[in-house]
Amino acid sequence: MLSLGKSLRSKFPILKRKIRGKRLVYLDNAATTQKPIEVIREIENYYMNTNANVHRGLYKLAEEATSQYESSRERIAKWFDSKAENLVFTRGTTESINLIAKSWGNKYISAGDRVLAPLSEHHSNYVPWQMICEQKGAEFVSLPLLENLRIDRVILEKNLAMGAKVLAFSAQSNVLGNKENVKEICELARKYGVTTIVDGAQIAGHSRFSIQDSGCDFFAFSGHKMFGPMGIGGFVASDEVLNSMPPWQGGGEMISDVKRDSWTAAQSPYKFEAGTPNVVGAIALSKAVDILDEVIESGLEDHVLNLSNYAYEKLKVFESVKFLSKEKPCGAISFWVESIHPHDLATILDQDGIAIRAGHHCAKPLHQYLNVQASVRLSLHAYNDFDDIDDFIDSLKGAFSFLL
Amino acid sequence: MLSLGKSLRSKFPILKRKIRGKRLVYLDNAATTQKPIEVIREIENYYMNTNANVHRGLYKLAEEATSQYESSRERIAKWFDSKAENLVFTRGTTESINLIAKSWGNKYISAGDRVLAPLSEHHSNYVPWQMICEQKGAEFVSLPLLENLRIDRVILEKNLAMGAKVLAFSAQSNVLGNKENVKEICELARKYGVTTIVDGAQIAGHSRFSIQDSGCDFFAFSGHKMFGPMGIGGFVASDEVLNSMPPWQGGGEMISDVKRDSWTAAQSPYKFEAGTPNVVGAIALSKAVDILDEVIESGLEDHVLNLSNYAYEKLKVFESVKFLSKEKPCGAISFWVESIHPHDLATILDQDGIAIRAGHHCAKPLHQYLNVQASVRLSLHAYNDFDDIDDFIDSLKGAFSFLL
Amino acid sequence: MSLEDLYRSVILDHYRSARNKGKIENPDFHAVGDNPACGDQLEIFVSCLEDGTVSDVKWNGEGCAICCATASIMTESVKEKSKQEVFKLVEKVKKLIKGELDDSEKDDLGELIVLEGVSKFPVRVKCATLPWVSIEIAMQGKKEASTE
Amino acid sequence: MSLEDLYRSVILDHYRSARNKGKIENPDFHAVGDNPACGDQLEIFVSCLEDGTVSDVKWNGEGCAICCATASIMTESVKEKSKQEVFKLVEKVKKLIKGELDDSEKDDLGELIVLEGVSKFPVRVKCATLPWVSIEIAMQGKKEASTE
Ligand SMILES: Cc1ncc(COP(=O)(O)O)c(C=O)c1O
Ligand SMILES: Cc1ncc(COP(=O)(O)O)c(C=O)c1O
Repeated sequence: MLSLGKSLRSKFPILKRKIRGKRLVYLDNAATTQKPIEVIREIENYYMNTNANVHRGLYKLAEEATSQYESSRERIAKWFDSKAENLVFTRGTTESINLIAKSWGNKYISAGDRVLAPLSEHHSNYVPWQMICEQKGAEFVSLPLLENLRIDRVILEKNLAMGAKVLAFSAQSNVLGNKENVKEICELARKYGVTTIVDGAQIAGHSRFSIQDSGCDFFAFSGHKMFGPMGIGGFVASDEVLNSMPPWQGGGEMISDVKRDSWTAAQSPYKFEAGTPNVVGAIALSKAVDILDEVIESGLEDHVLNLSNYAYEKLKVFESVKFLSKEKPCGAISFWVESIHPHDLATILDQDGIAIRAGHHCAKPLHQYLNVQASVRLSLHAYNDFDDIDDFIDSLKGAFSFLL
Repeated sequence: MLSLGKSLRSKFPILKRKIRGKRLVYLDNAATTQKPIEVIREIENYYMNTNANVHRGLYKLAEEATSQYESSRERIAKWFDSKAENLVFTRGTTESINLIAKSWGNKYISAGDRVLAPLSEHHSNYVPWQMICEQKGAEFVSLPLLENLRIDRVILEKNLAMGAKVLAFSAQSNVLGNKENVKEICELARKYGVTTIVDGAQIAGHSRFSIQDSGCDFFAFSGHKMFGPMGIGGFVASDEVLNSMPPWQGGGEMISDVKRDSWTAAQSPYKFEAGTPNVVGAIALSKAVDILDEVIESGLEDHVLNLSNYAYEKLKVFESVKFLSKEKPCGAISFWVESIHPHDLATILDQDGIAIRAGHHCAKPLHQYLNVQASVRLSLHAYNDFDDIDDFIDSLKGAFSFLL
Repeated sequence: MSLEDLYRSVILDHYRSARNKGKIENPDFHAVGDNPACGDQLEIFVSCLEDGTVSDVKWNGEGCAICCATASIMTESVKEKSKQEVFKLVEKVKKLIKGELDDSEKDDLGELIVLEGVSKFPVRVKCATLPWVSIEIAMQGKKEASTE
Repeated sequence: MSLEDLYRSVILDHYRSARNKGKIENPDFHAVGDNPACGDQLEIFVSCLEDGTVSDVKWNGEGCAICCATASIMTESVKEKSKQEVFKLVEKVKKLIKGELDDSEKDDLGELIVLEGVSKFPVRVKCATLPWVSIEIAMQGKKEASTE
């Protein structure tokens, strides 16, 4: 068991950093998480001792690199309650969803088909579907939300019943912080034979997620939001689904044979991994998953909930603060302030070393729907503590007295 | 000025490693290069001090990450004699060529069009073109080679004159080591209005390459073959070409606006960089380019030539050794041995700590053309020295006496 | 220049009581400027005399303090200038905001000199540049500007 | 087991003088096995008696010493076995090569035990597995095998 909050900070070297003389208060965890020293050391260690290209090398380094790469695949797949063969490595959630839309989607989506996604989705789970629909002459249906900004099950079921090929939605919103009941939604979709793509970018960094239990067809994630390095992530799907999909990118590694005039694909997951993969990325992500798992075991969800409630209570006091979420937000708290632009707020808070995000958080349709041009978001993780919220609130007060 | 060979090894920590008690002799540089300590420290430093998501953050860390990311783009672009706006970051050469084939190719290649590539190309500059041709009903023409295994200019010109959309070729072969005269070939292609894609995976790690001087339309490269980290690379093209290309992947970063029912793309190069990029990869690659440039300045090309000649002379002595190259090979030396399978050779050499590659080196059509199932390849870089060749030859002798 | 200085001095004043905010019916030039990174959007309206001198200019839109204040300051500074003078000024101020202007060129800037403070905040440079890019684009006869 | 031991012992012997190399005209079973990672390719031909017992088996192809020697050893070990016995043996030897076989199960392996040495060379496991996968696939009536 680890103790979370303040005492975890020593594991994350960047949190020692001073910003203009003040301590760094990092509250932008939905954008990317900071990295534990073990993950940094794993990367260093790989380049100092093991570095080689994988799969085709017969010497010691290549053998070690390959076996570490493949056992990382196994470790990460297992963490999602899946198998190594079902995990395809990509750069991250965005590339995963593009791969799915362009390989699976290109094969199975036809003119007149309907693709569903709630309007609250991150651009990465929205634009790829708009693109494939344009290309195929299919209809992209952006689902409206309930008052509480959750998926409207009645409208969803109506749309599923009308016939649809795909339902793409995120397990946890990067703006509102709320989780959807993935299992129930996938069950509903399955009832109507609709394929489900779960954007797991946020949930993968905060909760254990069982792909089997969820019943989804595809699950996509990003390593950099899970204590892992940049440039690695992936998606998981069943043997049946993967085998039914054509390769996407062509090149080394993904082939079984190339002749002058033809080529044949390798088996899954390799047929989707063209070119030299980010081997060290996968290995370091596997280490990150070990630590993340321990952090979750040590009570990450409760910790984030407590901090969220604390921050919410403190923020609520300001009359000018308007929350985007209609529920008590958890994990990610987005708000705007009457007559202060979020960018000005972010710049002023930064003077005190406080890192929050201002903008549309890659969810413009949601912001338009809520008639908010941009918002401020703080998002929490294991190393945050009440002192971070206190410092944030103090700085906010300063900004208000200055700008209002 | 650096001194190359043995004395450079202290910069590359992995070269201190012992393999089964023997010193590591790394001769697989065409697959991936080892990393100088400065590059490893750059990665560590990023995660310990700067880590943030880029572009949309207004706080200090994000500002630093963004500015380092963008100045790395500028540094790397400049090294190729181009501009920051013309450099698109990808995972590497393979992803770059796929992006080009699927964005530019999808727009400009039509049924009946012809796409040319020498049969000696790496699968990554071969299969993506086979794929787009299949998809479009275009003709993929794999060009035969001269006796000396170079591009046959007469056949090339005949094919260009017959009409073609694309000529894809590599500036330097990963099997034969020989360089093509990119400038002359691009000039010829331009004469017939044919778009040129240069696979720069090998040349980028060994020589200064001026994109402007070469006159090519696209140039693709991989960071991990240039002392840089895994998971980063890119391609360069002119404003005109980039602006004419539709985006490929959709998601965060690549949009200028997203509405419920539509989206619009950002400007180049961002419109091709969907999702969180490998920021640290770009930053560390920029550092790698600094070092690579110094190494080239210090005589890398001559150094590799000298070592290649030395190795060639020593190998020539064995009657059973047959070279793939019909010229004196430089940089990469591929051969096969009568009645010994390359895999057995690689396994035996590995016992002495010698890392060479055995297989088809992702160039099956070339191997088929030469009627060789698989070959052994040693490929050289700055930290190699005559002692590496001597140890390799000694080990080879041992293997021969054992296996023959 | 500290942040307080930057916001306090002229910017907060222009932000709170913006000059020339509004629209012009039948303007000679009109453009919409976009800063996609943050969602700032700005409309610029310009009327000219027969000889091309700017007679009136208005701006409209929502944005951060820096963007709005700069728009307000900008509109004050271009009135009664010829098209060429506006283009020259825009080039100069863009450099100023990026911190690229030589001291020798700063003499005739008057109040505009406060915009130099923005160069210390690289991520906000686009916010201060947007009004200038927008009027430039407008007076070139184009319709859409972007600072991305 | 050192490399010398691995190659020397049985493997080098079988590699140099391969048993059962060649083809069978009109075989009852036939398959081509592929190890795309290294280009090894192997043809397997099987003839059976009326009761299904393997009466003759031949292999053909090019490959590394480990692959060819294993093919040679394999063909010797399956003769006069029933289909079910072959399948059982294949499962067992695949485990052996991967180093996953319990000591208690190793008793009746005879000469095949030398293949255990391959487990010390993980990158070569596929080479030794290919002949076994290929005969399995052949006798299941399929045509193509792969160890990738
Ligand atoms: C000539 C050539 N082209 C393309 C590639 C593919 O590069 P990557 O695997 O980094 O995408 C390589 C290296 O493997 C190469 O040597
Ligand atoms: C919900 C959600 N989906 C998708 C993404 C995209 O992830 P990435 O940028 O790592 O591809 C993010 C993060 O930016 C996210 O929060």
